[in-house]
This record gives sequence, C-alpha cells and structure tokens, in this order.
Amino acid sequence: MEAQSEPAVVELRIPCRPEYVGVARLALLGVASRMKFSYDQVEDVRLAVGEACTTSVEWATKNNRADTDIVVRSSIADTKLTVDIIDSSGERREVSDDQDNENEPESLGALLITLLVDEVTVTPLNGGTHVKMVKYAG
Amino acid sequence: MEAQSEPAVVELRIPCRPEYVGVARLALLGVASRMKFSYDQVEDVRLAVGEACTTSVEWATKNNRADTDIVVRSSIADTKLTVDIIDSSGERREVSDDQDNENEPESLGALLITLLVDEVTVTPLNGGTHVKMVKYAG
Amino acid sequence: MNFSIDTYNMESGVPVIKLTGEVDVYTAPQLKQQMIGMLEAGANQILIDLTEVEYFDSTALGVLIGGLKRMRERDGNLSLICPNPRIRRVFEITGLDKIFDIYNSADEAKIAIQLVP
Amino acid sequence: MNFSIDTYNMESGVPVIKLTGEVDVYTAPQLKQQMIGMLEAGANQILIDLTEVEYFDSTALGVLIGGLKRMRERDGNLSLICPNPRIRRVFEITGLDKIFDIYNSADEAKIAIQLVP
Ligand SMILES: Nc1ncnc2c1ncn2[C@@H]1O[C@H](COP(=O)(O)OP(=O)(O)O)[C@@H](O)[C@H]1O
Ligand SMILES: Nc1ncnc2c1ncn2[C@@H]1O[C@H](COP(=O)(O)OP(=O)(O)O)[C@@H](O)[C@H]1O
Repeated sequence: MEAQSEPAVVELRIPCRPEYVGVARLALLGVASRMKFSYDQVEDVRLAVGEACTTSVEWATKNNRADTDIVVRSSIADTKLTVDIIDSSGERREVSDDQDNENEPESLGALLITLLVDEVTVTPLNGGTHVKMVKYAG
Repeated sequence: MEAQSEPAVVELRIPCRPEYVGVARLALLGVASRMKFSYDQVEDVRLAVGEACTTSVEWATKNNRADTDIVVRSSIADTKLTVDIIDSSGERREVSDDQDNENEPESLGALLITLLVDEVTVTPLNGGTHVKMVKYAG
Repeated sequence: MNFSIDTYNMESGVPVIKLTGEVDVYTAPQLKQQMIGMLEAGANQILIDLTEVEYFDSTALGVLIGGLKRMRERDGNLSLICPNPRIRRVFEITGLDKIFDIYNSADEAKIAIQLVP
Repeated sequence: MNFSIDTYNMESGVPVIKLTGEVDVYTAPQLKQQMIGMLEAGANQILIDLTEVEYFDSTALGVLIGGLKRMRERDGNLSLICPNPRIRRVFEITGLDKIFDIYNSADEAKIAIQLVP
C-alpha cells in the first residue's frame, strides 16, 4: 500500500456511437476542472479523451459493433489523473491500404493523444481495446 | 414489447460528495442537449439532476456515508428522457426538528425537482434511495 | 473549479458579494462564510451580485434565505442583482422572487437602496 | 445539439463555410458534405470560418485535410479563419498550421485571397 489516499473514481458508460462522444468530453471537463489543472491542461484532457472515444467509435463502426459501450473511468488523485477508456469495438486490424486513405482511422487522433497527455498505453482486450492515459497537474 | 427501439443508456457513477455533483450536471447537459429539448428544458434537466444528487450528498453526509457512490442512469428515447439517480446514502430519516432548520435537507431541492421535470418518484432502497425522473421533449 | 467570490463596498458603504460561476452544494458554503463575516461585522444591508453566476441551486438559495432572515431580524435587508433570466427563473419558480428584492443592475440596486430610509 | 453550419459568399464570390459549436466525429460529416457540394460546384477557393468553433477534433482535421488535397489538385486552395487560440493550438501541435493558410479574421482572409493571382 502506498502512503496516499485512494483516488476517487468517476465512471461513465456511453453507447459506442458518434453522438455520445460529447457526453464523455463534458464529463471529463467536469472531472479535470475540479483538479489542479490549468485551463490549457483541462482542455488537453477533454481533447485526448474525445480522441480516444472517437477512435473506439470508428473501430466499432468498421467492425459492426455500434451496439456496444465505451467505459471511461477517471481515477482522480491529488496531482494525477488517470483515464481508462475501454471499448468492445473488436480488433483494431488495419485493412490493406487499397482504399481512400481518408477513411483510415487513428493516425491523427493517436498523434493528438500522445501530444496532449503525459503517458498513454494501448492494450488489446478480449473483443476490444483498453487505452490508459495519465496527465499530471502542475 | 413496444414498437419502439431500445432507449440508449448513459450511466455515470460518481463519489457521493459535493465536489462531484457538477460532473453529473455536465454529463446530463451533454445527454439532454443531444435530444429534442429546448434550451430551457435542457436547463431544467441539469438543475433537477443536480438537485437529486445534492440531496443524496446531504444524506450521505448526515448518515456518514460519504464513501459511497451515486449512480446516474439516463435512458434516452426519442422524446423521453428517464434519469434514475440511485444512492447508498442510508435511510432518509428526518430527525426531530429541534435544530436550526437551515440544516434540513430536501425541501427546496425536492420542490425544484417537482417543478422542473414531468414525473418524479422517490423509492427507498436497501441502504439508499432511488429517484426516478422523466422529462418529455417538445 | 468554476467558482469565485469577490467583495467590495458601494460608494454608500453597502457591502457587495459578487459571485462568479457555479454556486452549488460544493461552493455555497463559501458564500455562507462570507455572509456570516459581514453579519458579524454588523452590516444591515448586503447586496449579492449574481450577474456572473451560471448555476444556482437549492443549497445556494437556502444560504440566501438564511442570510435574509438574519438581516430582517436586525431590520436590515439582503438584496440581489440578477439580470440573467436563467438564474432569475430559479427564484421565480420557487416563489422566492416575492421574498427577495431583485435588481437588474448594480446601478438599479444602488438607487433603490438609497431611497430606503 | 451544439453545432451549426452556414454558408455565404464573399463579395469576390469566394464561398465561406461558417461553423459554430462542436465539430467532432458526430458533426464533421456535415462539414464534409458541405465541402463536397462546393467542390462539385467547381469552387477553387473555399474559406472555412472557425471563429465560433469551440471544439475541433481529429475527424474534423481529417475532413479539412481531405478538402485541401482536392483543392490543391485543381490548383485551388482551402483556407481557414481561426482567431481562437484554443482551436488554433490543435493545428499548431499537429503541425497542420504549416499546411493551411490560417487568418485571424474574414477581412484578413479577404485581402490575402485577393492578392493571390
Ligand atoms: N500532420 C499532418 N500533416 C499533413 N497531413 C497529415 C497529417 N496527419 C495526417 N495527415 C493526412 O491527413 C489524412 C487524414 O488523416 P487521418 O489521420 O487518417 O485522419 P482521420 O482520423 O480523420 O482518418 C491522411 O491522408 C493523412 O496522410
Ligand atoms: N419558497 C420558500 N419561501 C420562503 N421560505 C422558504 C421557501 N422554501 C424554503 N424556505 C425556507 O428556507 C429555509 C431553507 O430551506 P430548505 O429547503 O431547508 O433549504 P436547504 O435545502 O438549503 O436546507 C427554511 O427555513 C425554509 O422554511
């Protein structure tokens, strides 16, 4: 056990569809603005979580999994916010690049997430993906 | 079975503490503004859900249950939003009125909820309370 | 956190509490503390400026009602500046607009308060 | 839903798409449709006004990039009006501010576009 208090947890479950990504962004705006983040950092968190959910939605659409959910779990410690984004959007398998590359998901979104938060890991799950991001305040 | 599609469900779990009520309000703002509500109706939903969560927080404080959670579940149908607010704040038992009545929870909050949504029911649960509110769009 | 509280005195000496952002179960205790301070300092007129408030819940209303009662006990008053119709609506639907003197601007409040003996 | 899309022509005839609110995975397809319509109508200059945009994600960036490519293919251009630093930042951190011509106001864009032969 660490000598720190348990982080508070806020958990949100939304349908894995484009119209609900905004709900996750607003909830994270609420979470982050109650922490010691600057205005810009709050914005970073909102954007990063929006991008992660958007990627989940894009894969769900591709894999015919739009009836699944995304779970967005925020663990709020003193100066550290950890957000776990867990989808059931199926495997993130790149198809061969023979189509209009505008329809490729991920690249720009993934770039943005990397730039906006301090740590990010992407782990395949059974039937989906777990994105973990960490942002430090101050 | 009714001839309507399943409502979409957005579920939020927050710590039953004052600083998280704002997260629930923001999430509901997101949910309601994606429905066919007027600007004023969105505001009504935000306020009503805020009041319900506030009452949960007040009882949790009173009953020493600030370590519990509130679950806020929104069921989104075409023109009908149902929000279930479920706490584990213990029994809502009025103590005898011998103290400064400013510390009484509920009355103003309950009045507001009644005025702001179309239907509201309050049901004691094992160890908490279930508030169900319905708001119709249009 | 989207809340701040500022105080200043009008030329007439009436203290003003200016609130910004969300006044709710989390932040209303700060308003209460500020009001208690002014009451203890002997104020018999207090003006609460809600112009920049974007959310006002029953906890905040309860704090204002408590303040009003104490001010009335000493034959004073607690009045509000509230031009925002969305916030004003909370007072209207609860009937509290009939209990509080509510003004549309600091200027309007200033004139009205000076007219009171 | 906090999104709207308006179109108008500048005096010079250059079509402008003015976006308001949140441009994201949900709303960006509307921007794409609008842009495709203008491309099909033969536009070789398009101006996208982001002044009133409060959220702009990678999906929206992707739509702009796609539009810019098609405009460049016909020796045209797709430029942006973006005075809001928060939105501009999204272009800056992705390096896209070097790909797009970004102006601070409609007037600034008008002058710059007229100077181009
Ligand atoms: N920083 C960049 N500069 C220039 N072009 C880029 C950049 N990032 C991505 N692109 C191009 O933009 C297009 C769309 O990007 P992509 O990341 O696939 O967006 P989306 O997530 O919307 O599919 C692709 O053709 C890609 O090559
Ligand atoms: N509509 C009203 N008009 C006048 N006084 C009211 C009204 N509603 C409540 N009160 C009084 O305001 C005080 C605080 O109200 P209450 O509902 O208990 O607020 P809280 O939820 O903050 O405890 C109580 O003394 C109550 O009698």
